Amino acid sequence: MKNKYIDIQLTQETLVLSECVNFVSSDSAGGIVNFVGTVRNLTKGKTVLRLDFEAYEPMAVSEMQKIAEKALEKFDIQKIAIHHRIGVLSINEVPVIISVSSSHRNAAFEACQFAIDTLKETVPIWKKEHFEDGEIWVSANP
Amino acid sequence: MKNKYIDIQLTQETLVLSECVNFVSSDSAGGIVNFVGTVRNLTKGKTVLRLDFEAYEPMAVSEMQKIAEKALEKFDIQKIAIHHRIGVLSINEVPVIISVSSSHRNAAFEACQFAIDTLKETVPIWKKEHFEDGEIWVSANP
Amino acid sequence: MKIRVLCFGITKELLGGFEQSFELAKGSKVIDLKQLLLVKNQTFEKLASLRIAINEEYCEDETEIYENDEVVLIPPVSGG
Amino acid sequence: MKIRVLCFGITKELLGGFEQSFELAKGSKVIDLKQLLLVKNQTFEKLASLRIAINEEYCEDETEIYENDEVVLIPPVSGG
Repeated sequence: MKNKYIDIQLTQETLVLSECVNFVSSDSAGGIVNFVGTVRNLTKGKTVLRLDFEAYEPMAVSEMQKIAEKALEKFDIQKIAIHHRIGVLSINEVPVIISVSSSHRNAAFEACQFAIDTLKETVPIWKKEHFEDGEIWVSANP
Repeated sequence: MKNKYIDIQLTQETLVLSECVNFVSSDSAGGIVNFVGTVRNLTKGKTVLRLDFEAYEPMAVSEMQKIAEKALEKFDIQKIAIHHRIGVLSINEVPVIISVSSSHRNAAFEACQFAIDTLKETVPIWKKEHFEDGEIWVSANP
Repeated sequence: MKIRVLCFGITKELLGGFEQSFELAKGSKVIDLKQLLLVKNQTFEKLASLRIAINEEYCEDETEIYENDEVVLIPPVSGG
Repeated sequence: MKIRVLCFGITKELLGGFEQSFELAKGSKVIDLKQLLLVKNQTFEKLASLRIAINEEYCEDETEIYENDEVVLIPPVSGG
């Protein structure tokens, strides 16, 4: 989903930070804040070999779209890009990138943090961690 | 100035976001927050043609280093890169990039915002805006 | 009525497959589906949370389910 | 004593050049230098701020200046 102010992508491809930055940058922006998620190599001391990300795709896209619209409504920002990857990822690969531009930087910081916090609560995407001795759906059990 | 946790650069060359991100990223980081400054095309409604950035170079580097050290002390972050450009910049070019990695994202957001806020107060770098009808040292007069 | 339920994440494993078909009384609500799930597999009780989406929107326990709805089980999400 | 003063940003224009040499009494402090600057050009009063760095560190008004110090005028910074 893409309009002049919002770029949402849910993809199997490697995410590209410069694509997000280029989308949000503009002559009248004073700053861009980016959040780049990375895949940690340890969970509770156990080595993570790789991860699977699974999504309920149409709803994941529409929930990301809602987050972007809410961010534009709530904060004085110019543009926002939210790209999320699905499929198999290795350690240090990037599952998510969020970029936000604004004329005054505080709004971009706030909106970027709001977007990643909300994404982690509402977007139907699930991460399965694979260890040497098994696998686990992250956060499923209390 | 560069050690395992801090990368400070003051340069005439184009800043490269992926360099900052690569420096701070690590297998144990859960997220990276980047601030990318951009040159706005308008100041109080007047078109900015280009900007000059001038620095008191040795002190600018040591003040950036202090900010990085303070950020590592104050927030639970892993690595920080602060790159600042000097010389002549056109609209939409990037004068500053700050990247911060951490295992938990809130620390990276806070540290990145702290770093850019402090940089704008303490680092001896001056920006001159050039308009069609003149030029001005930014912030010099109240 | 028969309703079709899609299962993501851990719920797919708890029910043994992505797509399920359940028999519910006409007029059933989300809360009734949740109770049926517990009958199918008690481990549902141990999930940190379970939300239900109908036609791509999160629903309340009191939302009524209709025959052709796309009903989806949303265990705790972990994107990002 | 003679002290060498480096001028950045707008201060270079207020004093007509990057490198200045001023005569100050031995034992002079940063505040004395600031007063001398006002004599040289009243516009210094109109700056939003003026900090002095000695040997690459910000100084207080009461810091004493020595003959071989690198003294630098820091008008309001605008990096970033």
